Amino acid sequence: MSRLIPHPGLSALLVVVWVLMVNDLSFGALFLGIIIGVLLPIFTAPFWPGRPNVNYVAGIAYFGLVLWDIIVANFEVAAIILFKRNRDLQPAWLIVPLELGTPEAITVFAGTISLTPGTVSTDVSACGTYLLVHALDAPDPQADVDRIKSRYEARLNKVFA
Amino acid sequence: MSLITHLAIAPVVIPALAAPLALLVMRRRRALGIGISLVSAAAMLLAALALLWAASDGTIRTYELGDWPAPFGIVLVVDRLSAIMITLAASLSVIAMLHAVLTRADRKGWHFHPLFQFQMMGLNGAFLTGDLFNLFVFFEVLLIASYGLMLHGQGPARLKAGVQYVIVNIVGSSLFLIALGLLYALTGTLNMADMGLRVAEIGPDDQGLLRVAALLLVTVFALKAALVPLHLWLPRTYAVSTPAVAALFAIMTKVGVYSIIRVVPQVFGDGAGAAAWAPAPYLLPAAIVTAIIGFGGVFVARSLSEQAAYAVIGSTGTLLIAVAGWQQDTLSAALYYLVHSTLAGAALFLVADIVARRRAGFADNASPGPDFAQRQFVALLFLAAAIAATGLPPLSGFIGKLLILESVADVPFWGWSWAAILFSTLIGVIGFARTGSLIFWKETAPSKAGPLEGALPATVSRADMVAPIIAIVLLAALSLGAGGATDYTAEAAAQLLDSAATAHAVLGDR
Amino acid sequence: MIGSISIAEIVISLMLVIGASFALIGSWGLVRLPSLMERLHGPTKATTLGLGGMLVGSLLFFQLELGHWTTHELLISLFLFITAPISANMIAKAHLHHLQIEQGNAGPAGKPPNPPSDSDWATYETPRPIIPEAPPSDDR
Amino acid sequence: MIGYAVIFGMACLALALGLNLWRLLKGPSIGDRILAMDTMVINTIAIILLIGIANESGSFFEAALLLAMVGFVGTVAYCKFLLRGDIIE
Amino acid sequence: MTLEFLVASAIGVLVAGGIYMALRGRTFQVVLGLTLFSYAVNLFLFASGRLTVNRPPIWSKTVTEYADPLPQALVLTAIVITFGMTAFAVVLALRSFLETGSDQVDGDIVSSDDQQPDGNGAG
Amino acid sequence: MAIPLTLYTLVLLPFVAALLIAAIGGNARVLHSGIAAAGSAMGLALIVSAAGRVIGGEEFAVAIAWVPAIGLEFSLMIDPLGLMFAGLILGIGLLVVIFGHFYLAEGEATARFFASLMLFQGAMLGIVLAGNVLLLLIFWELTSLSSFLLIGFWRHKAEARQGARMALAVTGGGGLVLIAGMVLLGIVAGSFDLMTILASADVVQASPLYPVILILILIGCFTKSAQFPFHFWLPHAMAAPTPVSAYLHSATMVKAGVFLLARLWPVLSGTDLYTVIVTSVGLVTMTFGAFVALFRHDLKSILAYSTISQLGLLVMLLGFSIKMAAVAAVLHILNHAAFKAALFMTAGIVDHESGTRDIRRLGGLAKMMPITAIIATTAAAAMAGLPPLGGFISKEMMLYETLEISLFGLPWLVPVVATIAATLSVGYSLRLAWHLFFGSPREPEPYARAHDPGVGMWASPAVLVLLAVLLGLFPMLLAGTLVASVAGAVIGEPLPTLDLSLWHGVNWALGMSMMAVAGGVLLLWRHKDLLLATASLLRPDAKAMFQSLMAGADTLVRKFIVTTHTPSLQRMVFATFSVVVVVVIEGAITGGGILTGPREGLPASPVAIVAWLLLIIATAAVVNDERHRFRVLVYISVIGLIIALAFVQFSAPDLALTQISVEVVTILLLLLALNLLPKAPPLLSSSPRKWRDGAVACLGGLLVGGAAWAMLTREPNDPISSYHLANSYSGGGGTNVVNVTLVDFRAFDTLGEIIVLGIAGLAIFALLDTTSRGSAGARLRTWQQDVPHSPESHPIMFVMSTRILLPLVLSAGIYMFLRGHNQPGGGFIAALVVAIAFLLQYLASGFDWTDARRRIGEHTMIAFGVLVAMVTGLGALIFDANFLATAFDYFTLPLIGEFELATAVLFDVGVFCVVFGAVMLALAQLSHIAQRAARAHQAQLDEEKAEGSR
Ligand code: NA
Ligand code: NA
Repeated sequence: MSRLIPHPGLSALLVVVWVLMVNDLSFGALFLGIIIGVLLPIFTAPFWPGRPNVNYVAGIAYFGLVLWDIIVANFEVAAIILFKRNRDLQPAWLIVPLELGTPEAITVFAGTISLTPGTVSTDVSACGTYLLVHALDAPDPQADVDRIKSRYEARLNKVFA
Repeated sequence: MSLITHLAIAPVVIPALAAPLALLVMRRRRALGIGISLVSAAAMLLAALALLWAASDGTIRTYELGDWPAPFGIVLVVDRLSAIMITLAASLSVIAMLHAVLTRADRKGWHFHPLFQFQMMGLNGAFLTGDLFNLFVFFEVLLIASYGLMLHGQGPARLKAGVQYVIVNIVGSSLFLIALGLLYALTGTLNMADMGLRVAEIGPDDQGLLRVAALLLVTVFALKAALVPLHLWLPRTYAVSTPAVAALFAIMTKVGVYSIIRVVPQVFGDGAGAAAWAPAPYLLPAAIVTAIIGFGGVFVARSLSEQAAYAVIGSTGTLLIAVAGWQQDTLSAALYYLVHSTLAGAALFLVADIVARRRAGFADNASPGPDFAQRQFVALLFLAAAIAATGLPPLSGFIGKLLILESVADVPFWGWSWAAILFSTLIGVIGFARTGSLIFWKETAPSKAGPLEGALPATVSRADMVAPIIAIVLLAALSLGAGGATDYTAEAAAQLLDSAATAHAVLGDR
Repeated sequence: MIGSISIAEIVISLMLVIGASFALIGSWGLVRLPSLMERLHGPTKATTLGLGGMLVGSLLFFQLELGHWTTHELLISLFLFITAPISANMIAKAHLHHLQIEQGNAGPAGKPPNPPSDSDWATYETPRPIIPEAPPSDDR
Repeated sequence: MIGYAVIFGMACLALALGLNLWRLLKGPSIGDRILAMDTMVINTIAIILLIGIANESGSFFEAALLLAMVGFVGTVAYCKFLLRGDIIE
Repeated sequence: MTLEFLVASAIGVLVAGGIYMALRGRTFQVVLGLTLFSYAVNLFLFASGRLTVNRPPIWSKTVTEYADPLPQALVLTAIVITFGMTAFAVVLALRSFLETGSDQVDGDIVSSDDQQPDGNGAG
Repeated sequence: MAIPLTLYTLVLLPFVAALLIAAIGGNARVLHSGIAAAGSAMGLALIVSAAGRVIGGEEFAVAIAWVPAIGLEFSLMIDPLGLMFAGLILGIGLLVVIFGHFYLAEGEATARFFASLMLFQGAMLGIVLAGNVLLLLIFWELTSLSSFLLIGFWRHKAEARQGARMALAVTGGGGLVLIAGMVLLGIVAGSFDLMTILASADVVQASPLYPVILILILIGCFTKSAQFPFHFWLPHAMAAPTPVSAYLHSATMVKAGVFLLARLWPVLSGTDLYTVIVTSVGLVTMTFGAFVALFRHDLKSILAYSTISQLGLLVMLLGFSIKMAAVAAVLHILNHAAFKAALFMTAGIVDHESGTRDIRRLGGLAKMMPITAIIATTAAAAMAGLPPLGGFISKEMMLYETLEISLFGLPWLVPVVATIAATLSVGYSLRLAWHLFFGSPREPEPYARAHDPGVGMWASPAVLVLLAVLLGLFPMLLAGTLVASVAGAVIGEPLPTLDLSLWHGVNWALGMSMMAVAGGVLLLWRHKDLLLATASLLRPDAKAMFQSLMAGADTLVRKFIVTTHTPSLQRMVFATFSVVVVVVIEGAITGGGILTGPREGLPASPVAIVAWLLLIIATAAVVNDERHRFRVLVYISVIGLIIALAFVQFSAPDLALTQISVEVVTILLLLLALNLLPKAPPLLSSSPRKWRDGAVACLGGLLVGGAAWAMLTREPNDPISSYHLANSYSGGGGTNVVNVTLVDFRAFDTLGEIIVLGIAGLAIFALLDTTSRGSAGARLRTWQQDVPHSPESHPIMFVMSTRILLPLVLSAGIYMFLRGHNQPGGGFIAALVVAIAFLLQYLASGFDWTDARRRIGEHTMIAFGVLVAMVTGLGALIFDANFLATAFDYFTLPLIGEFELATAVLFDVGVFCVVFGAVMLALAQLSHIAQRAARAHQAQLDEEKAEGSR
């Protein structure tokens, strides 16, 4: 079974994506989706060595949280762009120490940071233990670092258990 | 539906199948790949001859691809003209490929045979199609293949010339598309026969646009045909190409000429209003200048291959002098001379190659060198090729020029045409006499003149004489059989001037 | 008073307006913010809420107004959520590189401080491999 | 009403594109130009969506989808070029 | 301000830019020029079917008006071919630069003129 | 032997002999000369056998159709004129072959010599026996060619090569002029059959073209027969071996012009124009040649100029347009052939035996070589026209006829000049004999060497001299009937009674020739003083003039060709676009019509206007920033984006998809290339050139834009695509009409299109495969990154995201492919999407990493794709349908529901494979060299680092 479906999560995602793509929940579509969901991961397995295990429940929860944060943060940043003058702006570099192990986790983490407006993850340290983040307006950088770590990294640790 | 009905598609299908097969086997089993290539060439020749025979009864056969009726689908048209061109191309391909294989020139780089086959597919498609956009597509096929072949063997000279050749042709193709766009916008069709009927209905408001389209299209063809002043791309390109390839390229400029004599009467004939015979007033002067400049190049060229390249230009000029008459007899003369000059050009390039291989470091430069193997015989071959290229008796060039002289005698400005043809012949003769006497008569003691830099050991395999001999034999045959040949070309010319008949054959009763 | 206009219409219109506005704001940020790193924040609006809003709007529109069941919008946002951070990240890295080789305008945030470890940022120093390497499949 | 929303959206995005153009030409750094180009892609996706809504037609989604999928490739390629010169190494 | 005008003028500008670039002295510019030119050409060919808004040529029983599908097919073919040609031109430009060390389109190499003259008079 | 067969045999024999000799090759000298002699002898025999009946007045003609289209037949005819010339050609040919056999040294290329000689003989026979003027022209040019080979026989001698080329240039060129004249003549006469032409004098002479025809033909004849001012090639043709001179320059080739004059006498002569031109040219040539001959020192040169003079005499006679003059001409042709050939041979003997031809170094040879002396002296006497030799009779007749002619209204002009010329020729003839054989030897060495040759060598000239003598003694018996009939043939009607004899009683002619003899003796006596007197006279050296003319033409033309044709892409492209601009303007003006059509336009939305601005400004930016290549690329991709948007706006979803995906691949390609190209090299163009280019560019833009505008504002003209719309679903089985068009209606286009892409991939591969070698390899090895780069090659975020993207994008690709037939998409777009998915892996994780995970080689993909498409197309043939015909049907499976299977989709698979293969091949190959370059560079850096550390 695990050889047939090396990565159930990916397969599931592909099936979903397929159904969304063909825009049709008929059995035929689903059937084809399942075929693709099974075949593509096998075909592309060599291109993704060492896929991590994922806790999907935590993952979906995390996704919802991020969505919400995005919406909120959007308004904050919009306000900044519209109303805050450049000289009042306090951009800052945040250095986020990483506890996440797998590159996948780090990537998702960095991606989250970038997607939530006001912060852009810029680089990872050569040793892979620090994340360089640019904040658009961070009067208190350390607070932002803590918020990011507690809010996202902690949760991601659960997702990529 | 017998196989004969499918014969029309054979010249395209054969190379299109041979190319990928050769590509697949070539890496592991070269011999097999070459075999496929040669077999395909032979098969093409057979198919072409069959079509030539089939077309000789005067019926125009059409082949509707995908069974979509013309003008909605693409249709192939097999009349005498296309049959002639196909046969010429096939014969030339046999000669060129044989030479490449015998001289092992095909091993000087990757994918010679697949490219060669695709080149043939492009040529045959261009000669057969009755659809203007499809003509564009096949132009592109034969062009991109020619890029690959032209650069076969590489080296700085080819690369530098290649850049220019490629870019000029890309410009040409773009212009082709503009003309096509205009024509579709005006006529709403792409089928040449249909277009020929529809241009007649175009209103007075659109005449300007129509004429622009016609002239633009012919300009593109003139670029391919290397008509002055659109000829500048040719000399270096052909001179530096691998000789076997250059020999095949002898027909490339003729594709442009073919397109002119195919499209102008069919689409821009008497009915075409402001576009009727649009290029006529400019073709003759351009052709005259082309003939003279071409053989002027022969007069001063410093190497046989360069001479051959200029001879190709000159012959195109001579040819178009006849075309510019737009009469049955002038077109007939043009067709005969077209076949002749293609073979003659090929022969020249191949002989140049023989000389270059034997003179090693001295290459085919018009400079004295030490004695070399089979000099007498090579000299004979050169003499024959030069005789053919300049149009002296007894080879077919002389008959071709007589045909042109006589046929244009009732065309305005015939005096100029005659002067151009005879004068260009004279300077051509002098030019070839010069290079010939320098290479084959004037000798330098090997000690005195050491071979130039990067001299390779002289190749003295007699095998490399086979292909040029075939070419020259064909020229002789064309001369002896000139009676039959001219009958065929005369009828071909009549056929292509009778655009109504073609339209009926292609479109039926519409 | 707005009985003539269905709730759906209002919601859809709202989503579209919000989306478009955010896209505009993002681009405005791109123009007005002081340096590249700040400007980088602008487009993230456009990608996230901007497009997000419009996608939801379009989704609802086809659902409620035309009754087509369309889900492409979700896909589009899915792909954007994956790709947008990469673009931002690569642009930022290019900027870091630019800062180093050409002493370009670092902007108000100044140059990034070194990480509190002996190693530098990956843009400046060859990173040690943290990506697991599996042997390529042999069936080729 | 939706019609007005669409028109408003179009206007916003037109303006947005204009602003992107300004950044594209102004630079100053090449990164700014790339960013501007990237933003244009995003805005174009939005425009395509609006066109779809305005035309009540779903046949433009593929274009939007494709842009969302491959639009960023150009951006990353440009950046990779700046970072490494050789984009495929 | 009609769409027709916008398209026509855009084509004109692209052609102008394309021709100008194609006349430059270095291969890369020339290739970019050809790219611009081919954009224009594709638009032109497309325009031969006239401009149609919101009538994609996807057949359905209910619809009667469509954009002209033929030019679209032609342009698609043209785009592909142009891509192939451009790709080849780019590679060739690069290859020739690597071989000769010059990315100039002109400037003669291995010209036959530097050989000793062997005029028609002499010999 | 039947005459017709005889004729063919006559003409073919020499060619067969030539072939045989060439085939044998080697240095089987005896065999070569033997075959040649046998050939000539057989021919001669045939002629003799036919002679009786021909002279008897019968005319024989045979013809085989060859090219009816131009009235060219392989037709031969023999009449007395032809008979006489054929006799000369074969008879003297035979003697020359014998002479040549002994003359040529051991180890000379006798095969080449005799083969060429026979070739020439055949060509000459062809000329004199041709019954069709076009055929005559063919043989005419052949004589030029073969004489080129013969004159250049001693190819190692510069003067031989130059002489040969000069002869070819003049006679060949004259031949071309003759072609013009003859073809015109034929057109006017309405036939190219010689007999018909000869019979149509009235038509021809009435035609307005007559002067043109006459002059063209005369030029042809004069060049061949070395008439002033075309005479100069003949002396330089003396570089040929003496047998050749004896053959070509006495009896045959140079007589071809005279022959043609005689042949066409009935149709051309008789007009004042004819008389004036031909007579005066002949007169001048005769005098000039004789004068020069008097002061030459090289034996062959003297003979050459004497030949020129004698030919002038013949031409003049024919110019008289008088019957008896023609008779004189015919008789003199015979005489001249005899004595001149003999003289050439004796000159050869003297040269051969004494080692020099310089008359100033010889003398008194009579003692050493008596036989030669007798032969030569007699021949010279004949040339001088002394009784009782044949030369006397013909000269007598000539002088007599001059009295009948008044040129330019001056009745005395011709006789006086003719007498002077006669005097001069007596002079040079006497001098030739005297200075050579009598008096005291001027130099000891050649004198001592000299001795008579073996009989083999003097036999031939002896025979000829004997002929010359007998022609004088028994003219009527020997030549009476022949001359009469020949002259009859020339004139085209029987002659009045003819009386050839030495003594006609005392008349003007006798006086004139006595004066000539006396003057000649005087000239010989005072020769030294004359030499001194004329030494100061400038002698224009024809050779030098000809060569400087040629060299001048060469440099001039070469300068032109080089300056205009040195490959310049900028010039080529500029020429092309200029032509386009001109052509379009011409078309628009000449064609007329209106610019703006009636179709009403679509309103432009603000987005459209902004997008338009974007496109235009981006284009301007490209031109403006052309130097900053990278920046320009960014602008280009913006333009591409806008165009995609335009396709969306204008209901072309498929095009939008294609545009977007092609754009991505193109950018990757350009970036890969740019990495190795200069990033911002200095611009080349000077500012005036920029303005020039700018002007053309703007014109071009204006015109094409205008055309687009004109197009867009017109109503479509019921396009064929309505059929496609109507039949797409019913006949093609798909609702996406564009896709159905691509894979069905116009699948043939698509086939070509994918093959173009496939070839591009293969060609790129072939092009780049060699990059690591040669100078390119060297350049790559020393390649320097021009800007410092970041050390990080695979950014983690990028890498990881592409790993999740790969399957997602692939599924999207599959989706695009499957629905292509009915919705936007299709094989091509799917292929690009899939290719991009993999290219992302290359970009993120590097070449090696990705390449190691590839499954199928690109070459295979391309080949397979083409095959699939072809086989799909051919499959139709099985079902009696045409190539590329498609079939489709709808099936229903439980649970799955209804779905469609169309062969067109199979075709699309082919499309997919080729496109994917080609794109991957091109980019992989390109990135590969970039990588190799980078590696080479890296290796070098490491090396240096190692050096530094040590
Ligand atoms: Na005619
Ligand atoms: Na079908």
